[in-house]
Amino acid sequence: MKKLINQTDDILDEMLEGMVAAHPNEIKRLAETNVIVRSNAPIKGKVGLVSGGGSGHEPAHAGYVGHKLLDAAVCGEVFTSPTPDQVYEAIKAVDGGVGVLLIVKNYSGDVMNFDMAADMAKDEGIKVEQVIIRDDVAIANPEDRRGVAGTIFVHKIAGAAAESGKSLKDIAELAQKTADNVFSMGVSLSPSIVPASGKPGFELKEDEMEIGTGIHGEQGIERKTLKPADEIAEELVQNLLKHMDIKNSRIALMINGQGSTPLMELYIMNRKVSELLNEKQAEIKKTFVGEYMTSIEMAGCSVSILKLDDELEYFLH
Amino acid sequence: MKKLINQTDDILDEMLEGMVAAHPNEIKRLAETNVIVRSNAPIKGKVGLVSGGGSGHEPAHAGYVGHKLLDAAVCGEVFTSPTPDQVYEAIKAVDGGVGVLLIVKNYSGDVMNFDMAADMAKDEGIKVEQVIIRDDVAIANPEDRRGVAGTIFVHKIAGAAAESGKSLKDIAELAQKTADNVFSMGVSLSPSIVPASGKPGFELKEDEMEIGTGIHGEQGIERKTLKPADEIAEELVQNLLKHMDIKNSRIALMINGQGSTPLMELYIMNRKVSELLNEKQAEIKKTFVGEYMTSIEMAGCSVSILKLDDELEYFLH
Amino acid sequence: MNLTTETAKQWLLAAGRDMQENKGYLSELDQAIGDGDHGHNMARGFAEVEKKIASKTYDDVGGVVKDASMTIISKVGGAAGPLYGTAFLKASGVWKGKAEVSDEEFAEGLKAAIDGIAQRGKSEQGQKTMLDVWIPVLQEAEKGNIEAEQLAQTAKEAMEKTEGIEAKKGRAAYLGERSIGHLDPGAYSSYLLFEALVEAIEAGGEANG
Amino acid sequence: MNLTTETAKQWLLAAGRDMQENKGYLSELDQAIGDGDHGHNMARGFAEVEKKIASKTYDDVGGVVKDASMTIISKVGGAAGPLYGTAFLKASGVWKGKAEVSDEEFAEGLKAAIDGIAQRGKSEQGQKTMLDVWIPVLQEAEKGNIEAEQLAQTAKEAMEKTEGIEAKKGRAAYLGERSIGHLDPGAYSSYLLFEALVEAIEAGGEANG
Ligand SMILES: Nc1ncnc2c1ncn2[C@@H]1O[C@H](COP(=O)(O)OP(=O)(O)O)[C@@H](O)[C@H]1O
Ligand SMILES: Nc1ncnc2c1ncn2[C@@H]1O[C@H](COP(=O)(O)OP(=O)(O)O)[C@@H](O)[C@H]1O
Ligand SMILES: [Mg+2]
Ligand SMILES: [Mg+2]
Ligand SMILES: [Mg+2]
Ligand SMILES: [Mg+2]
Repeated sequence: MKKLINQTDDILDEMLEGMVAAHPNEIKRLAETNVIVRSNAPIKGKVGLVSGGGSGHEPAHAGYVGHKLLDAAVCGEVFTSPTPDQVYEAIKAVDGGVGVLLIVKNYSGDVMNFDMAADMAKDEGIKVEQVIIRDDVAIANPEDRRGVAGTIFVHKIAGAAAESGKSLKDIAELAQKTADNVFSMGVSLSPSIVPASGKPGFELKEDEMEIGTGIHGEQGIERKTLKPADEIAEELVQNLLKHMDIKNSRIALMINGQGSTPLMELYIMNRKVSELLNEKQAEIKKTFVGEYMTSIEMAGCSVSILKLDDELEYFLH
Repeated sequence: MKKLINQTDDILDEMLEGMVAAHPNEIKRLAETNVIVRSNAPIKGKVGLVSGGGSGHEPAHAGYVGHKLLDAAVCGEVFTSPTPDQVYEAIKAVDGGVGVLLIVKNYSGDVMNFDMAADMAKDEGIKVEQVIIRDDVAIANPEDRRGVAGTIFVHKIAGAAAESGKSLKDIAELAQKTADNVFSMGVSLSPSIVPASGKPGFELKEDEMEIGTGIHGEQGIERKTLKPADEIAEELVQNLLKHMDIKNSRIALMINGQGSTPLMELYIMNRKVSELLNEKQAEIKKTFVGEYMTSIEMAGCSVSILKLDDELEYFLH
Repeated sequence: MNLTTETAKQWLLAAGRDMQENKGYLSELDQAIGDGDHGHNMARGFAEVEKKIASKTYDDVGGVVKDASMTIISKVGGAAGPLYGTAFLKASGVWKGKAEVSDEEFAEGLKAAIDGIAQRGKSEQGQKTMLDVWIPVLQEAEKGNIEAEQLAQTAKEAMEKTEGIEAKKGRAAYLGERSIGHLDPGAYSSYLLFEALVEAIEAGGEANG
Repeated sequence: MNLTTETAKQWLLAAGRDMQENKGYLSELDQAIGDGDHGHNMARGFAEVEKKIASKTYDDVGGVVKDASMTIISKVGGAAGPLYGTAFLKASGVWKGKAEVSDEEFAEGLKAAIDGIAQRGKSEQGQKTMLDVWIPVLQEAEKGNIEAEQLAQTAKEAMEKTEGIEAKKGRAAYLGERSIGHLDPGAYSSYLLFEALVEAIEAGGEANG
């Protein structure tokens, strides 16, 4: 394991310090927590948006705290859901009096911890809604699908809607609509290494790739011989289109790097993915190519497609 | 070599296609060249900014083509300077009648090829100025210093100044002032692999790092045992401060990822670097943490410090 | 079985030490079918439990276990945090106000814990989770005349059986059939918990006898 | 030495084939002290030279060499592109209008080429660059009565000597003393160029003789 770190136990703390040092005007850290909030939180009369999860997905989620995005991100240890008390502190810190929406990726840990926090906040009279993101089509059963890069579309759309002054109910519905219309799938060329364990999550040979990987260094659903980018693009798109009909639809597209994949390769993937989607007569209104939801230093990418309607397109930025 | 590519010979072409497919409203590719220009180029009455170099440094340079940034980027093969005819096409495409500034990193190849292109353009009556970036203090002789991540500060400052309507002479001077006041140094934990050769530029043991690496997979100036992030930060800062006096000065800071280093690690580096600079009573006005100038999939980072005055601070964004 | 307030405290402290000692192994188990953090999560949480309860005096079993549960909830994180936390919280409700817990009350507490896990985790037996240890242990306890050794033995066998099960809950479920052939990390930490009970009861017996 | 327009063409074609065959080796040399692309750059450029000149008829040596130079400038890139390109461009100026080039004119052309490289690259002999091959070759040529074999032999020895030199120009200079012990890639490709001359002259001799 080769990393630019000090003690593994200090990674989370030092990362958050480094973030706040970089952006002192935009964000602050709640004292004695691993919660990053907007420096002007709470914003009176604005619905607060809270997301979070384990760390190791940077820029997710603390990097999305800001204008037209989140009000707070709760940062767990690397690949470990944060605890309910931390989520609860985040909720309290961003409630501007009109309620808080929790944006939660669908993992047992995240769901349970955010749920307990929501109960604690409701007990204190704070209005709380939750949206659970399940965009990863690599998992067959829709209820079990993981939340992956598609989550960022929810941050963006719900974030812009909240900034525009919409009500908690409206934003929760809009976030749910976004979540219902986004599908993702990933492929990895190399694993990630959780610093505390120091070992890769799985091993791949020089000519192997793992299809359907999540964002926690878990193995994917199938191991295959590494193929050219165009064939990988086809396989991912084919899988995604089993779950959505995009013909004559407007869509937004995200080619997300998993942590150590050069932008060069992501653009090569985008070339083929967008070509395939154009062939299906989809109209790509917006494309995001870069690292939005990573798995530490995993190599590979995920493709996310969001089907747009007027409202989603209006709020997507 | 594990990469999301098709044929190695097609990498540059397909990457550029993928870029244009992602941002069709912002950029276009000049027909039969590897030049990316703003879709509204040339902008009449505005000084055109052209940069470029070998590919493999993404987002540099094509990712900086846009508002308040470059007008064109000339993209060579991976780690290979582009040829004069391509640079010449870029100059012609972005000349809005008031001249063009070339922002060139100090490599024999880049300098010679851009120089030849400048001569060709001048022969056609186009006003051309050049600024050569030499920010890498790993190289002892100032004349030989390589242009690395500090180049991005020049893109930003010259870009904003050009957008504000300044003259070619003024922008060239401002760009030169930026170049004169920015210093960088890098450290690498793993090498990059030029696709055409398929082999890493150097080999490092599991406990080794390379200090003073450039951005082309070249070896650095010294190989050492991997140290904790804080010690590496100290070494880099110490080296940088040999070349600049920042006491009671305003500065801008860039912690640049070399291609496969997680943002998590860059923030951990920023924590210590900014702490050290604060101790020196420098006032950090702006911090950039992320991948700005990469070396394909090299792991590691560089630190760049730009000493600001009113004008530089005003145009930096 | 003689579960006094002091024994309960020793139980949690012994469990904490076992989590610490098996931190690497638990994370390795989790690496194979999950995300590799289970040992670190449990060790981190139980280190805090120790800090919390070691030098505090309690009047009842429920009090110790409640403090442990709150600490676990706020320090473990992941899936295991809310699950173990809820389990202890529910059990502490049953054991509240009792300086000593009878075999029957012990089983009642286990039952409440299991209901808590199942509800919080929307899970049931046979899904390759910690429940696959807790439920057989409860069944053993419900027979009465509890012997800690026997509970630990039951836990061990149940834990070993998780190797053959296909995961239906938690991260391991993503692997589907590929999860077969690996022990469930949460089942293993649960086994460690019941194993620690033996030591605590023995030490308690000696102290009393 | 009998350098006709046709021989000049054969020279460039043979050089191209040699660059192609040594592509991997040249890039390996560059990998060690540069950025590993020299072979790819030269092979790419000379493949285009072949496309350009192979089926075209020329009246003078200068014409062939000028076409090659323009192609090299626009297809090679890196440092080698402008340097080789400028070298050929300057030589083509001397050889312009000549269907056959005398030994003296050949040396003049080399001299012009070297001045071009030195000016464009701000470099001189002894800096571990292609000049360390070109200059000894020129000195040999200036003796008169040129034999291609002798030029190639001189180029080979000069190329081999670059191993012991510390680089002062180009990427290898970044390595300082660490560049010692490696051949300079540009010196090696220059050696290949002069080696190719032997073949072209021999073939020309046969064709004529
Ligand atoms: N829904 C659930 N019900 C019961 N137990 C579960 C459930 N989800 C996970 N577990 C248990 O939690 C263990 C994993 O815990 P841990 O690794 O700490 O959390 P995470 O999976 O969030 O990383 C599993 O081995 C399993 O025993
Ligand atoms: N300033 C210079 N003067 C003469 N030759 C040079 C100079 N810089 C580089 N070279 C030659 O160019 C060769 C490298 O070419 P190449 O690898 O194609 O370009 P780059 O260094 O841009 O990757 C070196 O081996 C050296 O012989
Ligand atoms: Mg976890
Ligand atoms: Mg090169
Ligand atoms: Mg786990
Ligand atoms: Mg080279």
